[in-house]
Amino acid sequence: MDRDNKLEHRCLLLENREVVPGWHLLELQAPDLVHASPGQFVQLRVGRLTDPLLRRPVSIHYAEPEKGRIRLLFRVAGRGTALVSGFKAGDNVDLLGPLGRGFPCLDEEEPAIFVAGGIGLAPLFFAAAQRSRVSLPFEFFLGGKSGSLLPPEGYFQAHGIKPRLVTDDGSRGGSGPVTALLEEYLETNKAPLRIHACGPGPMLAGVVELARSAGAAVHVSLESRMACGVGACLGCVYPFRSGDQVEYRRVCREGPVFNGEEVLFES
Amino acid sequence: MDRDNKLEHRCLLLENREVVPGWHLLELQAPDLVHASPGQFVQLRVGRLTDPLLRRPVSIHYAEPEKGRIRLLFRVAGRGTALVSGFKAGDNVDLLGPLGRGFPCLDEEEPAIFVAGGIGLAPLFFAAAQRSRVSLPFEFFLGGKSGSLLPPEGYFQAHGIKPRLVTDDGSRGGSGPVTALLEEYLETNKAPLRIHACGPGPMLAGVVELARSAGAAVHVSLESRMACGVGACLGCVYPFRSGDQVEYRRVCREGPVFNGEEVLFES
Amino acid sequence: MKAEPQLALELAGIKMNSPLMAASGCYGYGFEYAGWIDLRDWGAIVLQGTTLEPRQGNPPPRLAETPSGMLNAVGLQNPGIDYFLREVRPRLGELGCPVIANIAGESVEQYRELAAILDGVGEICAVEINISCPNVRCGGISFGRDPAVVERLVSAVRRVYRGPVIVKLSLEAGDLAAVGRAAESAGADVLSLINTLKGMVIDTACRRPFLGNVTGGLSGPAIRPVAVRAVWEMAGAVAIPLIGMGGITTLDDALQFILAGATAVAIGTANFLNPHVARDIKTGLRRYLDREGLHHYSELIGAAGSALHRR
Amino acid sequence: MKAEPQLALELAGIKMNSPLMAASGCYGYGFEYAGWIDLRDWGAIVLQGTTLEPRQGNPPPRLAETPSGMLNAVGLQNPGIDYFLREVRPRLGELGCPVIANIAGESVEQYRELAAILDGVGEICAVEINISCPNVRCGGISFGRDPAVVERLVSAVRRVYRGPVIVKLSLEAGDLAAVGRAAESAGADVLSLINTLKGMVIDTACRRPFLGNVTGGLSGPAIRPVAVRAVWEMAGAVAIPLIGMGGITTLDDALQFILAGATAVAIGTANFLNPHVARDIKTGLRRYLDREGLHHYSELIGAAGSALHRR
Ligand SMILES: Cc1cc2nc3c(=O)[nH]c(=O)nc-3n(C[C@H](O)[C@H](O)[C@H](O)COP(=O)(O)OP(=O)(O)OC[C@H]3O[C@@H](n4cnc5c(N)ncnc54)[C@H](O)[C@@H]3O)c2cc1C
Ligand SMILES: Cc1cc2nc3c(=O)[nH]c(=O)nc-3n(C[C@H](O)[C@H](O)[C@H](O)COP(=O)(O)OP(=O)(O)OC[C@H]3O[C@@H](n4cnc5c(N)ncnc54)[C@H](O)[C@@H]3O)c2cc1C
Ligand SMILES: Cc1cc2nc3c(=O)[nH]c(=O)nc-3n(C[C@H](O)[C@H](O)[C@H](O)COP(=O)(O)O)c2cc1C
Ligand SMILES: Cc1cc2nc3c(=O)[nH]c(=O)nc-3n(C[C@H](O)[C@H](O)[C@H](O)COP(=O)(O)O)c2cc1C
Ligand code: FES
Ligand code: FES
Repeated sequence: MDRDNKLEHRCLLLENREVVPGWHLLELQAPDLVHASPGQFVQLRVGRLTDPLLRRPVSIHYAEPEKGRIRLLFRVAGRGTALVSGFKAGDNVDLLGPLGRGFPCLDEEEPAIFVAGGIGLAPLFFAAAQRSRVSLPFEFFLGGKSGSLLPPEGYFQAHGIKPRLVTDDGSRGGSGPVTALLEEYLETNKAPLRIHACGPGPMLAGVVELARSAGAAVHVSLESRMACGVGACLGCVYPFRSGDQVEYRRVCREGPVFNGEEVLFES
Repeated sequence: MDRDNKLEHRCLLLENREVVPGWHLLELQAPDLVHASPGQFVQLRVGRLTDPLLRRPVSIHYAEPEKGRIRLLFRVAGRGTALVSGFKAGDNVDLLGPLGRGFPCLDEEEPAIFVAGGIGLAPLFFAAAQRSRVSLPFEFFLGGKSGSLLPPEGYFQAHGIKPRLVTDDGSRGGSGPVTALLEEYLETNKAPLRIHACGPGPMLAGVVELARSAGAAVHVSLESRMACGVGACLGCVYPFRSGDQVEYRRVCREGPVFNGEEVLFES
Repeated sequence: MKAEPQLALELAGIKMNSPLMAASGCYGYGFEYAGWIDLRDWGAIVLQGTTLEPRQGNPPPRLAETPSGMLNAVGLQNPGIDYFLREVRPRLGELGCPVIANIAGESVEQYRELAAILDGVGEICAVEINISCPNVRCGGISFGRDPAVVERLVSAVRRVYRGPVIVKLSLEAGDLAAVGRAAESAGADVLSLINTLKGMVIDTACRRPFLGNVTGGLSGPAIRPVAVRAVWEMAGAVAIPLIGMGGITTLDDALQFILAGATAVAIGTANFLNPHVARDIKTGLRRYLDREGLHHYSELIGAAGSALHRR
Repeated sequence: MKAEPQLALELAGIKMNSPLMAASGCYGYGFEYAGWIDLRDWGAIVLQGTTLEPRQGNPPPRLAETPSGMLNAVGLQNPGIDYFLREVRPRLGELGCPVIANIAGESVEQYRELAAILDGVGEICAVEINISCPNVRCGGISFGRDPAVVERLVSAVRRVYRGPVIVKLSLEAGDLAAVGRAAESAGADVLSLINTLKGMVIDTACRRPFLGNVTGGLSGPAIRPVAVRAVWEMAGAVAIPLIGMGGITTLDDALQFILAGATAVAIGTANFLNPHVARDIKTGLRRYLDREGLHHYSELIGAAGSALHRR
């Protein structure tokens, strides 16, 4: 057993910036975490006392190995993330990680398509930036409620990402669901290609459906409430197809990235 | 029923200053609380979530009606006060008050003697400053562990208080217990006089004993853990002599200041 | 014009302007808060426990803070029923909201006697029988464990008290549903649950129990999940209305109990954190009903329960 | 030279280097943490629950956060005893600390069968019988309520398993002491307590129970006062050693259980907050003993109990 790896990291918070209303970007000094792969996550301790009790899972949004820094991008969704939004530069942030398994085959030649719904952007940004760095081809589709609730272009440009946008209210990019962008793309671009998606359940179900029709490989990053984050408590499971049986797999250990075709989405 | 009085107050914190190591002085904008009498206290909410759950009682240390400000002086004693020590200017502090009954007869001519043990200083300072303001005679005896753990002279001077000090280690004033100062004083000064004391239980017991021998009136401010702070939960009681029976009285409602002769100190 | 959503109810005949009640033992006789708080925010106030004889209560310390909760070991300190009738009763009208007495005895006979004394006392609109206090040795909790004893006790009270009888249950019963059904069949009009859970804290510095009484009753948000479950189970076991309580501090908490099957909810510990909790939850509940297009909060009672779960 | 204070113990023959145990269901099979944590910080690890047949467990969501606590409704998801023997058992030696199996059945016969299968399995140094799981319908908790059933069940296991038998109790028993004594007289070597408390959370937005399984088990600091009390009471009721648990996160918490009468303590939920909790408490305990001039932590066992309280 290899115990050279540290699980818990106390990381200096360098910056906490509200990128768009309700979305915070944390920049952390975390040299032990910079070699995480896109799709992996950390378990962030949100309080010092016992309420709120549990850590919160947050994807690694970007890593800069040269500077020993990582970034987390999160949406204020409840009381845990509300507390984190108040963290200040200079604070120490307690993280477990890197955890889980990330997106597969990011270094392959075949085109990659990233489909992000809202804050589902967080892990896909990292994945796309990685392909961009080594000049591998990809598309980035991003959907959101409204233009002002998605980061500005500059946020992506520096990392070689040019997202195609749609918003529910049409205030930026086209209007409609992000799956429409994928659908359109798949009409003219045929497999082999590899889709990576992150976002709300129904969106992921739609992406998987489209991928299946197009014969494309598809991986999705799932969310669920977690306790341990390392596979020990069996609390974070999601239902999967296994033959004609339902099988519960751990999002934190076997995932959070799964072959989309095996996931049993709620219908 | 008079409901003009507000119970809960959200007060702007103007300053949080560490007066001596582990002792914090909070200066608050609290116009509704400036007419509190010395010995009364507030119930301070220490956290926003439910852990720690209970408010903490803190005496009013000083009030400036002209400026609409009050001060609280507290010692970091555990996790509640540790949280308060991190409050920052600009924060809103949630207080219930003013609560309880303060020191009686502070405006009488007969000399008053204040006997403070450590942070027991907090309410007595207010009482003495009030007498000082109207030029009524008083003595102020203060005992502490060590000189550096008690506020400097300047802290008292501005309010016309010249405390006689003793410390356990003799590093400031004489060495020994603060009750020795009282004992000495009572040898040469005879009743009528009125003693007001606040500090640890054994010290208060000693003060009451000396007062009894000297035939002096004595009032003590007691401490106990509180929940409601208003007399509703019966949680904060202290034992009292009532005939030859033990009777439990509420520190928050009948007190925190009591006639010392009725208190049943643990022996 | 759209009608204001309604919060008023009749709970076994008690007319309440909202389903929010002050929990027994946490609100004294009401007067302690009356100078400051508008008591009309309460649908009813349950007074602190009353016994036949005066009780001095347990030695201090009586309180300990625990994670998201607190222990109390008051031990039913109270001046006894005679003092109550003489000194407290005449002033209860000033409170401006319905008042419920909470009684505790050391034997079935004592409960009966207390109830008989309170029968016809106009200032009191119901009695709550506390058979679940963890802080008294020869009363309280032991009565609430055994369905047969509960049946006997409630019947005795029922025979002498003509107003609404509320039976307050704890979780210590091995079989909660059986105890609830026993109370129901003996003629209880309402069940209230839960009382505090028996707990303790050890003072590690002194190496001895922290509370003067060794153990105390755990209340506050810590016990809420257990309390919601108890209400949910009881709603499936009895047909009489329930008063749910245990750790309610916010509107969401109150809704959980109502959705689980409580007709009214009581608030104890949260008063200590937020003395305006009744006002805040009442305002919140009105806004919530309005937003959700509901006319009366009662549409929410038991709404989280599946038909299957109900008997 | 002053001797280092000692933490080692033999618990019913299980040689442990400290009284700290990983609680069942919170530490998987140990491997999940093994890559990161030095498992030798544990006196023993109790494995997740094992049943005869594979169980897929309850539908998600299985977790809910509550004030200073959490609900879980895993429902004993596990690959069954055959898989366990084939795939897990051979690797257990790698963990580097004593390993205890935790078993759950749907009948006395199933418990017996599981125990018989594990008898003589060298990698396992004891079995813990879970008769207190709130998350399974036809097993678990119902076994732990009735002293007569407990006696039968423990006797059955006792007859077929030659190693130490630990019986894990919940608080649902109406009379905890009676259940403990029943286990003791049936031959249990150790009692462990408490298991989680049955609770629930209602999703007020969807107006339905939040957990897939409706109810779940409450663990974490919220339940600690109740757990300490249970250990204290049990210490006065039985003579066999106790493993105390429920909300332990710090040294002070662990000391409370030991002072209340626990010989060892188990830690579940706190691992999720602080995966180094065993190391931290172990270090703290050594320092504490040193400071207090104690030679062995066992001097603290039950030290908060008055003689009167003991039987
Ligand atoms: C692997 C993984 C990676 C993730 N990465 C990111 C990321 O990079 N960025 C990001 O922003 N988020 C990410 N998430 C999601 C993030 O973990 C959650 O948003 C966060 O845990 C919410 O915590 P909170 O305390 O703020 O909200 P909570 O208070 O926990 O509530 C969150 C939501 O759940 C609902 N909810 C909670 N409890 C209950 C209940 N009892 N009943 C009903 N509803 C309830 C709330 O209403 C709310 O909508 C990730 C999740 C996973 C699993
Ligand atoms: C009327 C009144 C006025 C007061 N005025 C002042 C004032 O002006 N200034 C001031 O500094 N203080 C004052 N106090 C005292 C102050 O309220 C306490 O110091 C404060 O409540 C401590 O809270 P905490 O959370 O910091 O400490 P806690 O964590 O509550 O602990 C406080 C102390 O109690 C012990 N303790 C707590 N819980 C336990 C337990 N379960 N077992 C064993 N020991 C325990 C701790 O070890 C610690 O020594 C006053 C008290 C009263 C009643
Ligand atoms: C300080 C205190 C005293 C209490 N006294 C009584 C009592 O006399 N009679 C009673 O039936 N319940 C009593 N209770 C229990 C409460 O009425 C209520 O059932 C319990 O506290 C759970 O609600 P909460 O979490 O909102 O406080 C008391 C609770 C507290 C905290
Ligand atoms: C996620 C989870 C799963 C659990 N599974 C089991 C189990 O399989 N068998 C068992 O006996 N106890 C199980 N428990 C109970 C714990 O072993 C322990 O008794 C309880 O959580 C109280 O301790 P804690 O507060 O330290 O977590 C589980 C607890 C949790 C939180
Ligand atoms: S969070 Fe514990 S197994 Fe995934
Ligand atoms: S704190 Fe409630 S009566 Fe004093």
